[in-house]
Amino acid sequence: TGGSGTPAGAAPATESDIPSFTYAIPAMPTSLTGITTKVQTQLITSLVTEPLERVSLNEGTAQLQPNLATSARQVDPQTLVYTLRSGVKFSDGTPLTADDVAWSIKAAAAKTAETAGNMAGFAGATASGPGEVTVKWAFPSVNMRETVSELPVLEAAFATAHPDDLGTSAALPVGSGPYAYQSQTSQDISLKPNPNYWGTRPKAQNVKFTVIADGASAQLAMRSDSIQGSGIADLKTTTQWQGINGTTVYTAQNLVSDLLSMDTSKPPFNDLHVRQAVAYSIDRKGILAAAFGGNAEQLQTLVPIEELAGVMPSQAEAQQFLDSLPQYELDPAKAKAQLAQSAYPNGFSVTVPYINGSNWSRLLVLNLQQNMKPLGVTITPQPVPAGQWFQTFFSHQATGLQVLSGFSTTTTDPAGLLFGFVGAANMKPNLPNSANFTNDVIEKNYPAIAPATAGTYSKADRWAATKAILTDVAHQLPYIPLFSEKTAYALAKGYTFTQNPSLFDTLSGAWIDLLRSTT
Amino acid sequence: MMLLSFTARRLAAAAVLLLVLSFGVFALLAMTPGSPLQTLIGTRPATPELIETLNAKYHLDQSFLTQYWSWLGNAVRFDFGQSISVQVDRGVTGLIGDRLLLSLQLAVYAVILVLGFGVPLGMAAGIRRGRTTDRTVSLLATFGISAPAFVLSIALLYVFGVWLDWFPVFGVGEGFRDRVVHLTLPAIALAGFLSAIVIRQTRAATLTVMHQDYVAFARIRGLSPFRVLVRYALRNSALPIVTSAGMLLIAALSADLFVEQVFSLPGVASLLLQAVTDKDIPVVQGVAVLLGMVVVLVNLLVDLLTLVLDPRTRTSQNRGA
Amino acid sequence: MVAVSQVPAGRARSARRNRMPITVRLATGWLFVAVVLAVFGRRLAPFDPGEQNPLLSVSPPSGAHWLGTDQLGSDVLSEVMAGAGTALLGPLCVALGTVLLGGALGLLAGYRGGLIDSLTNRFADLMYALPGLLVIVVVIGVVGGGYWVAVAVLTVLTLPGEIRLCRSATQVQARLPYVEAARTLGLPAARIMRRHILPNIMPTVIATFLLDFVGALVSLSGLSYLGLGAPPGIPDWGALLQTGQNLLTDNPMISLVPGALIALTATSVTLLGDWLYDRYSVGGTRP
Amino acid sequence: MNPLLTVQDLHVQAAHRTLVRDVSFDLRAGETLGIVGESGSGKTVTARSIVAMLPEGLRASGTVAFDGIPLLGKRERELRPLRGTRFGMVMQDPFTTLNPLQTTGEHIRESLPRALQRSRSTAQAEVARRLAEVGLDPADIAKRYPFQLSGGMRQRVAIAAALAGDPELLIADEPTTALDATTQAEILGLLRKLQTDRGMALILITHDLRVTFSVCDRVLVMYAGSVLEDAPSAAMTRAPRHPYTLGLLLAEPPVSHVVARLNSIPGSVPLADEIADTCAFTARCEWARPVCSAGRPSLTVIDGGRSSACLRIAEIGQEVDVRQTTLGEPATSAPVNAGDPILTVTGLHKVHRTSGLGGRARTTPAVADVSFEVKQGESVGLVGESGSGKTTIARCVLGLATPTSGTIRLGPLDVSDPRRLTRSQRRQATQLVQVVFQDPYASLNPMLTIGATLGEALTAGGGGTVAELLRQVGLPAPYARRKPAALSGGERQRVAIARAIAVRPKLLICDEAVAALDVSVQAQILELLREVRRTQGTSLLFITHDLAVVRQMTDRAVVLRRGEVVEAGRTETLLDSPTHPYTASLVASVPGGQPEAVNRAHGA
Ligand SMILES: Nc1ncnc2c1ncn2[C@@H]1O[C@H](COP(=O)(O)OP(=O)(O)OP(=O)(O)O)[C@@H](O)[C@H]1O
Ligand SMILES: Nc1ncnc2c1ncn2[C@@H]1O[C@H](COP(=O)(O)OP(=O)(O)OP(=O)(O)O)[C@@H](O)[C@H]1O
Ligand SMILES: [Mg+2]
Ligand SMILES: [Mg+2]
Repeated sequence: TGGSGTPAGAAPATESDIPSFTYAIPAMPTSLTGITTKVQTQLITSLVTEPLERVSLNEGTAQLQPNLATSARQVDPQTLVYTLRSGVKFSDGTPLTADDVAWSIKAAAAKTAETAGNMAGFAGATASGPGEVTVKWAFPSVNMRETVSELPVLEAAFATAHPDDLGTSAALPVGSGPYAYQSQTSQDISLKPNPNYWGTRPKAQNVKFTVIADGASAQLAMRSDSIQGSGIADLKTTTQWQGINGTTVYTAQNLVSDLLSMDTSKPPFNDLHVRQAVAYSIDRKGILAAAFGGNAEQLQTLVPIEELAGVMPSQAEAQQFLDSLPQYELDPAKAKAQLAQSAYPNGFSVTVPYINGSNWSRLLVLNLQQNMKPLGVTITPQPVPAGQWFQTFFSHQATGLQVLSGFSTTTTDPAGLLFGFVGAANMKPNLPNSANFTNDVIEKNYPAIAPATAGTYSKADRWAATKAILTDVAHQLPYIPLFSEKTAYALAKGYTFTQNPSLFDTLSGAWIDLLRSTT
Repeated sequence: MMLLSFTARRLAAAAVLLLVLSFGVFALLAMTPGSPLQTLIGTRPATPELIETLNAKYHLDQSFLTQYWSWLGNAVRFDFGQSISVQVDRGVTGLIGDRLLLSLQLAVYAVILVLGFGVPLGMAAGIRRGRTTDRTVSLLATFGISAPAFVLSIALLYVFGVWLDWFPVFGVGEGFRDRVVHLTLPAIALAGFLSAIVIRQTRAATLTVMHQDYVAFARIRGLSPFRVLVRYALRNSALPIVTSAGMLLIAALSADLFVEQVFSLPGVASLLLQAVTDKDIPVVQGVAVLLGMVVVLVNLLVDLLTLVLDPRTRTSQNRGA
Repeated sequence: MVAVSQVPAGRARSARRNRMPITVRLATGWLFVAVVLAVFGRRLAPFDPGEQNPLLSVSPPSGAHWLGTDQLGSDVLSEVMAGAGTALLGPLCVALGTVLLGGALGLLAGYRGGLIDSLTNRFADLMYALPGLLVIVVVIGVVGGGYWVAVAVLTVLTLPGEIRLCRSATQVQARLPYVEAARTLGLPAARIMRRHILPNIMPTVIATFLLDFVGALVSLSGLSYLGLGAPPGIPDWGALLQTGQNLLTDNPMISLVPGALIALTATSVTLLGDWLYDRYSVGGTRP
Repeated sequence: MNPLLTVQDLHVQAAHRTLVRDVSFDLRAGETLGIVGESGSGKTVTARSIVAMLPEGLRASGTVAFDGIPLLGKRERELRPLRGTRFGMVMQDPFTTLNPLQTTGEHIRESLPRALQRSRSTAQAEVARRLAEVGLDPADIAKRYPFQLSGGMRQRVAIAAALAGDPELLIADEPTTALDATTQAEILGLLRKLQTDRGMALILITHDLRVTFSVCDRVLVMYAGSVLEDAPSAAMTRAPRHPYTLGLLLAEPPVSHVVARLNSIPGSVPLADEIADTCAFTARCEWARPVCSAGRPSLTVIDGGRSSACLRIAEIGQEVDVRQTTLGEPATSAPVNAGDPILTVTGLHKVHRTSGLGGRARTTPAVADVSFEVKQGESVGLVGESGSGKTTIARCVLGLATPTSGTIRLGPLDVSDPRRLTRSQRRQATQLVQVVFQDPYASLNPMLTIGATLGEALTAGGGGTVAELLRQVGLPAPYARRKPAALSGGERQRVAIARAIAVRPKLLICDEAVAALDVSVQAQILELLREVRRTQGTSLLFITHDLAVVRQMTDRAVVLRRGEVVEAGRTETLLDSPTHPYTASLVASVPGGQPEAVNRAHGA
């Protein structure tokens, strides 16, 4: 696992230039400011407005590599000082200054910014000297560096000159990355080389992103040489992609969690037996095969094991712990028995919202629908647009049963993603504990994994707390761990990646550096 | 004079119709459960500041009528506001503008095919009523008019694009030739459906016309078959076909939705579908009004064309003089 | 007075027109099968269409599964058979609703004229200016409501055409001497409409019923194809066509068969409707 | 001299039946031939076979030779040079024979010989000449579209177009049936004049014997697809040589005087197939003997260029001649002693509103200031050419239309505004007035049986049974179970009359009740109506454009023109000595209706 190695049969890379490279995206980003939590947007924006440091996966752990910042110093648990690379210029020729960086970080923390949720605790960013930026947090945070490092750096002068339309085609941000925006229409985004780029130029001279809403069309596009690369949203179709003449598919394991969440604060899911009945009604193995064609792994707990890296003593020990947790496989008899013991022995009805277009979510809900039908449980699948799904999800007003798809973080620590799913602190709007799950065990152990407080605990204590929480979750079942999906990319004949790009490479813009021609 | 007053009256009626349509669309979308705010907020935390910003930007906090009034004020200047899901600088107008050309090109291509194949085939069937030509053409037309546009599109795409590899299966092509090649399959899919309607209408019209005494009288006078066909049959059957152009257009718009969808063409119909999926209400409003305008305009043109083609309507006011 | 009855000239001709052409007979045959499937499809299916076997995901046709399986390993043949019900029920409701409502309104407007006539006419004018499918896409996509709202909206949108047809057919009949004679006899309007006009416009009504059905079948399956029609989990031809399109290389049957059946059914109904129309219709214009 | 046209053993076959059988005749250059026969007797099919323009599905066999050139079986390409230049044809309905999108000048120009079309100015001059030839003003008419012309003008244009190629033979298929009596006379005069001027052969097809006799040299009588008699006009009028011809002659009601009993041929016309091997007329012939049904008699020359298909003509000739002279003698019409007025129309106005293109309303005044009355037991005729407002008046009286102004009283009841009537008043009106319409095919609901139709009428009042009603109109009781489709036109009209008299109305309005029927049946219906009037004392308002029918059926008549009354009075006075020029022109235009022609018929 991890972001190295290439698929067998990929043609050897050459060092020749790629005059232009077109990549399919499923939808046009709402905005190109780069201040976003959306992977699909960051894939593009990070090529122009690059981050201070790049996160990459190494041996299952997230590691930070210098980018615009040559180094970062943790002065104290609440303060971080970045030393900026000297001589960096924006694509319009103006030099990058510490003020630009400070402005960018503050912009990402603004209340109206998409990233505001990640920046909870942010207390300020200042240019503390030429080429130096100091970032302060209100409490000791374990993941502040990962959070700040992936933020985009924009040219502040340009951005402040366009307060209303920054990020639209009228005011495409200016950055210091390998590319600069050339144009945006409703259909395409074109990037041209940044003449002032400080680093090694990627092989692709011009990059174009073009909207192709569905995978079948994207396959046709690749078939007819209209695109050279594409992400593969429906992992089941990787073999079809491979069937397109000369196309290579690159997959990489990622720190992604797919979960089923049940609202423990409301009936019928406030009844543990109901939750167990649901757990015994999902054919996880089957869906794994049917929906992902093997390009995913079954999740043993809320997060992939790598995300425990920050607290676990060793991978082996962590794995042993995970293996000891109870797992729920499809078992109609047990499901029936559990429901019979519940307050709803004759079943109930529930609507399950899932993100429209997420094929595996659809299949999962249909599977659940079919398996629970004999128990008298009526499940109504409800596909909704992604925006709407997130809105209801974060409002904690959803129907109770929800499919959480593709949650991920760049922090390989329980304080990155895991903590958010539990605890009273996360039961408020805009926070992700959609199961509204808490109890004494959780509250007692929560501080050890919460970013704001974790800094005061030792690694061993944090591991113990993590184990306690995960054990409780496994028994109380506010969430049913489902899968951890791989990411998959297809490259047309004549192109190759020097290694399988990971999700982190996508977020940091490093993916374009992996691209090579084979001719 | 009569033509002028007629046009003026029809234009006024068209304006009223558009106003009703725009109000209907606006009201319908205003009634949608969950305000557009929901979509606008998306993954962002719904902080009061954000909500305030969005309310101000999209006038969401005003009363329905105020919203409609300001929207209408902008709409008459072809400014349909900002899209919720895609931010391009000319807003919804720009979005539509980007895509209108392609849809128009596709429509023109399809119309050429329809006129080039549908009308002659329909006439041939009408003239050779009951013969093999007629039966074959009629059966094809029945199939064409019944088989959904998406079934036909998918079949064309996979048979002629993927399997036989005669046509490109994706993209719109650069330059005239390339564009024509790229739009061929979609145009055939669109024209297939429209031709079916046109064939049936031309056939019916031709049948009626060919059974008219004036055609028999023309033949008895020994006029050349060409003259009989063109001056008698074609001109007279053209009228009902032209009259139905408005209906054809509506059929075309519905079919276009599927054609653009299946061939992933960035046209106006796929924009509408995309906007609907994203609940991008300003775009839906803009496209709806635009399409309404097209329908109304085409109907107006049809009326004027009928006036030109048919002397009876042209001088109906001084009949009996 | 001697009265020798004469065989009317029409009869010999009608005997000839009565014979169904082979295409119409084939169409009727298929429609019979389709109706049987729509009613009993679920029971006749070799498997429970909902039965899943994810490990058998997307397998090509085989001895056990004649049309292979879909992504969740359900038997495609069974889904297609069960899907007939969904695919045909909605259109049936649309066509029935349209015919009952539109027929009644058209009859009233055509016979009574006056206010009802101008009201229905204005309504029809407005609806004619709307591309029906796009309206439904907007309504269902944005406002929501799903399949049955689509059926309702489609009924409303199909109404004007039906009203117009019945209205003009009624007007043709209402001007005929036999109706005027009935009026001179002082028969109540309701009786004239029911006993005199209705039976005579019935062929038009039935033919348009079938054509409305085709329109609704195409529209509703189109909506399902766009993901706006039948809800997930309910077997439906349009929905199968859509999901199958992504799996064409693995099991083409998932979309091929439903697509072909939609086209076949629609064509069959049109053929039958056209034939009935040509055969029996007395007035009114074809849509 | 060789005949210009030879037709020998012409058979016309549809898919499953024979339409025309064994038709043979010759036509010399410059000769005028009339073909008469009732509806469906095969006249049009015969004419179409001659110009080789049969409708699809019909097949002709036998010989048709034009100037020695066989036409049957020739290809379209070979026929085209002959059409228009050697022979031409004018069709029945002038309203449909011209291309609506083309000016009249264009119609004629395109039919001119090639040589004349070449130069624009010669063509123009030629078009003007041709229009003038048919009596139209070229300067005005050439640029007009057909819809801007009246029916008569259109027929003239059609004739000019048909003659533009200077054909040697013109076939005119009922060229005047769709026109008014006055226009009819003009067109016939024009045809006659053109024929003599050009020395052209003419075949005039009509169902009207009087028209034929007034125009043609020779007459061919067709019946159920066969020719029954072929003779010079004069000879045929004097002494018909076939019982059917005799029947036709007698069935035509005379315009000059009232006859006591209208003669009719019993029964109705059979199909050509039903008489495949009997004499076509045997079923309806009073002289029929078994020998008549033994085989199909062929047309045999008897004397002086006359041929007949009657086997027994030698035996019965004498009797036929006697019948021809004795029957149809004038009867003295007894003056009716009319009672109180049953219908009083005063100052009736009716304006029709139609919405034109673009929503602008147009108004057509249909009836203007019409007043007249009908007394109890009286029969009043409403006469006038097409569009003069006759039907409109009837519809107003019946409550089917609302008058714009004026009053209509039915006995004691004011029915001026039918919408204001109460339910009981409406019921009362039903008992007062009923109607019989023109078109027998649309008069009955095709979905109801005769019994149901009549039963429904009986529920509206009157009393009695369906069987009684059927008996009154001379139909057998089992007809109650039939649908209208199984009845002939005459029978349907009888049912319509039965329905009307079911409620025993005081007044019966007959709107062109016999106009759509063949002469042989027309007389039956007229006689039935007379009987109804006699036995039930019903008043009649008889609407017609046929002066002969007016003469036979009415005591008084009202002449209408463009919605206004031009003259009213006793029928005899009106027809014998019209005072208004319009009435005079109506009377004058009846073909063969002049006393002179009648005398000729009776002089023999
Ligand atoms: N196209 C056709 N197909 C089949 N039968 C036909 C066709 N045209 C005419 N007939 C039949 O042929 C017979 C003769 O018709 P034809 O039109 O010659 O009569 P006609 O003497 O001209 O009558 P009318 O006075 O009504 O014009 C009728 O019984 C008619 O029904
Ligand atoms: N419903 C109507 N709408 C408009 N105009 C009408 C209508 N009915 C009749 N007219 C017009 O009114 C005038 C009188 O028509 P009407 O039918 O009374 O004449 P008619 O004497 O019965 O003629 P015909 O002998 O042809 O039956 C005509 O000019 C006709 O065109
Ligand atoms: Mg005829
Ligand atoms: Mg009339």
